Amino acid sequence: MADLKVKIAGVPFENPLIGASGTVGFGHEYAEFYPLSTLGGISCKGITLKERPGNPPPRIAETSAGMLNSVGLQNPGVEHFIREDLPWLKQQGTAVIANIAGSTPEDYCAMAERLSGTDIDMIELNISCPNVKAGGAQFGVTPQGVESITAEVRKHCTKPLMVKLTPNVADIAENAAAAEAAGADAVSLINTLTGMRIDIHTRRPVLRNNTGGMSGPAVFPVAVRMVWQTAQRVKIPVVGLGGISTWQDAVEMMLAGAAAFQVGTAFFTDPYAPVKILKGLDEYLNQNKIASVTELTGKVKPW
Amino acid sequence: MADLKVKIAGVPFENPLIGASGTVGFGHEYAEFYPLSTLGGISCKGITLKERPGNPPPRIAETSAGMLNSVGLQNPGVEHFIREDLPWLKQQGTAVIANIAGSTPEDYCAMAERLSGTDIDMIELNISCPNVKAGGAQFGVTPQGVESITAEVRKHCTKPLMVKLTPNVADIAENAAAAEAAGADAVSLINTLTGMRIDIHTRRPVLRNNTGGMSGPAVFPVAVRMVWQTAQRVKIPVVGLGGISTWQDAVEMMLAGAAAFQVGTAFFTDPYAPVKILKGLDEYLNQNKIASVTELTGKVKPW
Amino acid sequence: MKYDTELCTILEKRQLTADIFDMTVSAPKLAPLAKPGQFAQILVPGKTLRRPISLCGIGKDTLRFVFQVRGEGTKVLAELQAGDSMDILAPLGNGFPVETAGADKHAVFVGGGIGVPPLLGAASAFSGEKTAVLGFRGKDAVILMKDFVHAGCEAFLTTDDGSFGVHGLVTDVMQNLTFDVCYACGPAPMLRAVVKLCAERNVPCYVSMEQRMACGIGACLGCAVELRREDGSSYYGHVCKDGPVFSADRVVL
Amino acid sequence: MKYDTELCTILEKRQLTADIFDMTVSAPKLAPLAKPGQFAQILVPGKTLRRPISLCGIGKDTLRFVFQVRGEGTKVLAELQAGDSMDILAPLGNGFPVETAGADKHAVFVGGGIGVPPLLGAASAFSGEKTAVLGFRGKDAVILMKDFVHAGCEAFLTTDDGSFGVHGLVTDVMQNLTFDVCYACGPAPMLRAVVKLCAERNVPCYVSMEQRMACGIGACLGCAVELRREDGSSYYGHVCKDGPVFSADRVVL
Ligand SMILES: Cc1cc2nc3c(=O)[nH]c(=O)nc-3n(C[C@H](O)[C@H](O)[C@H](O)COP(=O)(O)OP(=O)(O)OC[C@H]3O[C@@H](n4cnc5c(N)ncnc54)[C@H](O)[C@@H]3O)c2cc1C
Ligand SMILES: Cc1cc2nc3c(=O)[nH]c(=O)nc-3n(C[C@H](O)[C@H](O)[C@H](O)COP(=O)(O)OP(=O)(O)OC[C@H]3O[C@@H](n4cnc5c(N)ncnc54)[C@H](O)[C@@H]3O)c2cc1C
Ligand SMILES: Cc1cc2nc3c(=O)[nH]c(=O)nc-3n(C[C@H](O)[C@H](O)[C@H](O)COP(=O)(O)O)c2cc1C
Ligand SMILES: Cc1cc2nc3c(=O)[nH]c(=O)nc-3n(C[C@H](O)[C@H](O)[C@H](O)COP(=O)(O)O)c2cc1C
Ligand code: FES
Ligand code: FES
Repeated sequence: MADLKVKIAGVPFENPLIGASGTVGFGHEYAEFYPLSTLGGISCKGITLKERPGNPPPRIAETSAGMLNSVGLQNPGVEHFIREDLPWLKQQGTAVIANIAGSTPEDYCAMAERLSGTDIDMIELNISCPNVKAGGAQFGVTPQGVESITAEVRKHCTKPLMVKLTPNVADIAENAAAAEAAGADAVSLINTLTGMRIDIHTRRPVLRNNTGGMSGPAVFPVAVRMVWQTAQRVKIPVVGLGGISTWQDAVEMMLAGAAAFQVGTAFFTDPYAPVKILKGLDEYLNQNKIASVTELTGKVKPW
Repeated sequence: MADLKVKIAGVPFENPLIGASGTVGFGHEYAEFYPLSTLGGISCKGITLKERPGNPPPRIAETSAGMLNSVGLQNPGVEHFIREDLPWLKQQGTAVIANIAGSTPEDYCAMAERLSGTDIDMIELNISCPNVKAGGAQFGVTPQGVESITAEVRKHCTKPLMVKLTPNVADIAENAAAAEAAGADAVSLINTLTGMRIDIHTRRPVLRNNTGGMSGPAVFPVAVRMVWQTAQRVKIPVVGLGGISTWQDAVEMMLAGAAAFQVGTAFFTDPYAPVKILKGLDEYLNQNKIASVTELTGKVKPW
Repeated sequence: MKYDTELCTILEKRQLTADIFDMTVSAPKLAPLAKPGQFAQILVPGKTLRRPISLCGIGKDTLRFVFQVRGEGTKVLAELQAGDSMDILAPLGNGFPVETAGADKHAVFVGGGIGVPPLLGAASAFSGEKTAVLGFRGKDAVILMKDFVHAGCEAFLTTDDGSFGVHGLVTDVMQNLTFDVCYACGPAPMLRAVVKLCAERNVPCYVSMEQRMACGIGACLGCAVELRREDGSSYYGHVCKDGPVFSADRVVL
Repeated sequence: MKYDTELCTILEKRQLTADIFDMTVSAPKLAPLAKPGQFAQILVPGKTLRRPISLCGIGKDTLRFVFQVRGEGTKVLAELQAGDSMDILAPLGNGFPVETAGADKHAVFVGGGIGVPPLLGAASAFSGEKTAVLGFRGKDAVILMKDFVHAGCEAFLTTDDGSFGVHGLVTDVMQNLTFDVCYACGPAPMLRAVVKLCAERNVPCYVSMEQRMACGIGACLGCAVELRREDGSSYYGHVCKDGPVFSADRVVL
């Protein structure tokens, strides 16, 4: 057995696999399959200050080797989360990350402050949600935007702070550097690539929101590239995600520079994907006589 | 038989299917399968002022529902093209588009001027090639960059001018608007999304160039979204491409706002893909009693 | 465990119409957990998203699915043969509350087209008097009629074009029936008409809904459906977890 | 027409080693166009890129492929059975110039591992005296030896571990042979050693190269290979169009 433990921004994870925000809810549903302690961590569904109804359906569309979603941050609000979900989650033996989203900097700050008073392990600043009109990705596109929101939230946040970045930009590494400069403890990338599908019979966009966020294996090469560019640019840990569905993908992502990785869409295709990924990762490490998974991070040898 | 003819920037195309630059060379190889007049047009491999050797191999990698390439504009130079390829191409009964790339604005202008003196039908300004160090996408990232190179080239170009845009930006519609303002007659999008793959055994990037351009079905939803956004923003025709591999994809792309479309990677999967796409498109139009393919353009009904 | 995945061997495959297939799979792990009206998420090789298909029949250690080829995914599933296996996530959602209406009651099962299969399991499980009203496009689209008779139902059939059974809509038949509870599944216009008829008579009605899904278990919030609270305000519930069967007075059709 | 696509039915499938498969397909349209040393681009269902596989044998209306499972694509191909069909683009590239060396000449065919199959067609077509030197990892990896004998070759076998034939490298055997021309295919280190030996003897040598491909016909410029001009300068040619067989003095190994 290789050592799968990693530490991100001071937070210990039993293994580098984290359930990606929005794909594993608050953990209850996947706990039917295996103990949540199977996962190194879980990033909860994006929460907002107040309850949000989300976007009208349809919210899901399939694409070649991927999917689109336009859930639009449906969630019961931060207080409900702290009251109803967090206590249970904290007993599951997995690191718990709160993914927070807001329409204004004040929202973000209020949530960060409120969550700093709980026993949450980490806060993931979601400034990259493409499915909401106000806020969301608007803070995450320019380095200035990333820097200012991160700096604001940092003042109110005593928990380790990870900033989640959008891939719908020209230079994601620059945005990561801006987050780092403003005090982020880690960055996670990528959120979804904005996409669209149209029903050729009704001539309507398949999603009621017209566009949605693309995830799944299709986006994996883009995510690897962005993680590679970002890991060369910043000193804080990079958590890599986007399209990971096999253990080989996980190894590739870590070699590109990820200190840990998140798995999202793969849960839908196969709820046991995380178990298979961790098993494959462990075997790979053993076969290659690598004692600790941390030795993979950034070990790609570019030409 | 529905009417498949389209006109882009005054240039008549027998049908809206154009072979995408870099995927059909200068037409010779695919002319073995069917007459090139099967295609509405052909966008030739990107040419530069002087011969270019291209990047070292490997230049190709597979991805889920897509591929990466890092060919790096290997080509024999504009004079060779005009002497050896253009005369033959012009006899094939298809519209011929020269895709030009340069390291400096002067290169672009010199080529535009030189080609304006030939019987080429259209010039496609490639300011979006991700696989070359100098030039290429550097001109195509910011609206200012797009506007200034387009305006420069416009002065030297008496042929219809189409500007090909990169998707590796935050707002492609803004770049399209910049091209329009600077005098472009049309825009084509998308070029490839930058991606990366790593061999987990050698720990080397699969491509010798480390990163490459992603194309194929995986990128289709991103292309549809960008074409939709762009078509709402500009008045000049939008030529849509990126991942089209079936007639349904072609219809979807046109509904999103494309006046014509290009097919690239699909040639590799199936050299007869263009024939099948045109047949399906024709049948769809007949079944829906649509007299002309031009009636599809932009007919999506957003929610 | 409420649900799980299982690699299920196809025991029997039959083709019912030009585009509807009937498959029974071995599911010793999942079948004992299942109730009528629940559904499965079936993995299609090469596809990112599983396909939701209702449980049409539940055996001791088998599950039965009846599905129509509607797109790429169901096309691939239809090509599978007896002996092949399918990766199935089941049972999901809440079934028809056939136990709440007692054996002294008369239930009507109203299905339209490919909405018919999920009702069969419910009809089989119901212990009171039962009538089935099944509507189809035409003669060639008729499925499962004998199965409903076999399940103890008096069965009425309607077709849009009159090529078989009653020429007309399911509600034309329902007009002439008396019943205490209604279970319905089918296209939205049919459901709306059925719900209206039941509301007029003040008879409880349960409908099974469809929505595009990702997880199928309530984690992704993808399969939103507009639900009504008692106070008349509405919110987005989820077909996979809160449904697929809803009390008609709670769902916005 | 130089090449085309054809939907080819698999006539025969055999497994040669743990991971090497031997398939003969019906190809009435493509086989008549084919020459030894050329290759095919085989469509793998669900994959964007076709897989390049050499023509190992060319019949009147059949083609034979011998391939190793190396990744996802070849794994899918290996699962196909006799009766299934494959979409094949062929014949591609230039073959071994076996006709240029006349019937009075002695040719040696040197193959390593999965580099052996393309040489078989060339050996069969060569009309002069012929010797095959085939190198493998070990006994369990040996393939096609009888086929080379059947093609009229004197056949020598080497294994890296000595478990079969000569313990050593193909060049150990070549040392003791005299020949007028050499055709080689195999891993880069083997090719380099073979080319060096031939160069020392001033014997013409032809090698078959591999590179990742997209189009397979010379359109995409993906399969670059560094080639040497007469003046010693180098440039990128393309394996699919200029090769896969190159004169050893022209290719940078
Ligand atoms: C709870 C539930 C039970 C169902 N039971 C049955 C059944 O017993 N028999 C049957 O024939 N059909 C049933 N359906 C409909 C069935 O899921 C779709 O016909 C099927 O998903 C279409 O997949 P496709 O790949 O053929 O179509 P595509 O159009 O290629 O699918 C693209 C995407 O859209 C989704 N999708 C398309 N149509 C529907 C739809 N109507 N509902 C939900 N998702 C859809 C697909 O799942 C996939 O993710 C049920 C749907 C739900 C939600
Ligand atoms: C001209 C030519 C002839 C060949 N003849 C044979 C043969 O007769 N028998 C045989 O077993 N193999 C042959 N190969 C090698 C064969 O093409 C690869 O083993 C195969 O493509 C691997 O595909 P995969 O899906 O299993 O591997 P993956 O690693 O999953 O493939 C990923 C991508 O890389 C490409 N790739 C991987 N390895 C190679 C390689 N060595 N050469 C070219 N592309 C590669 C694949 O085609 C695919 O595009 C030949 C290669 C070439 C270029
Ligand atoms: C249905 C769905 C809902 C999502 N919701 C959120 C969210 O609330 N917050 C967030 O930061 N990311 C959200 N994401 C993005 C994922 O966390 C992840 O960044 C993305 O899906 C790429 O990873 P994957 O390809 O492994 O799914 C969501 C993704 C999906 C598919
Ligand atoms: C091998 C290859 C070479 C390419 N070379 C060029 C090029 O020279 N000039 C250019 O503008 N685009 C080039 N492209 C991009 C394509 O023209 C097209 O924009 C992209 O592949 C997306 O379309 P597709 O998914 O249909 O292939 C190339 C693409 C590929 C795959
Ligand atoms: S499909 Fe995920 S919540 Fe219903
Ligand atoms: S594979 Fe396209 S040029 Fe060789």
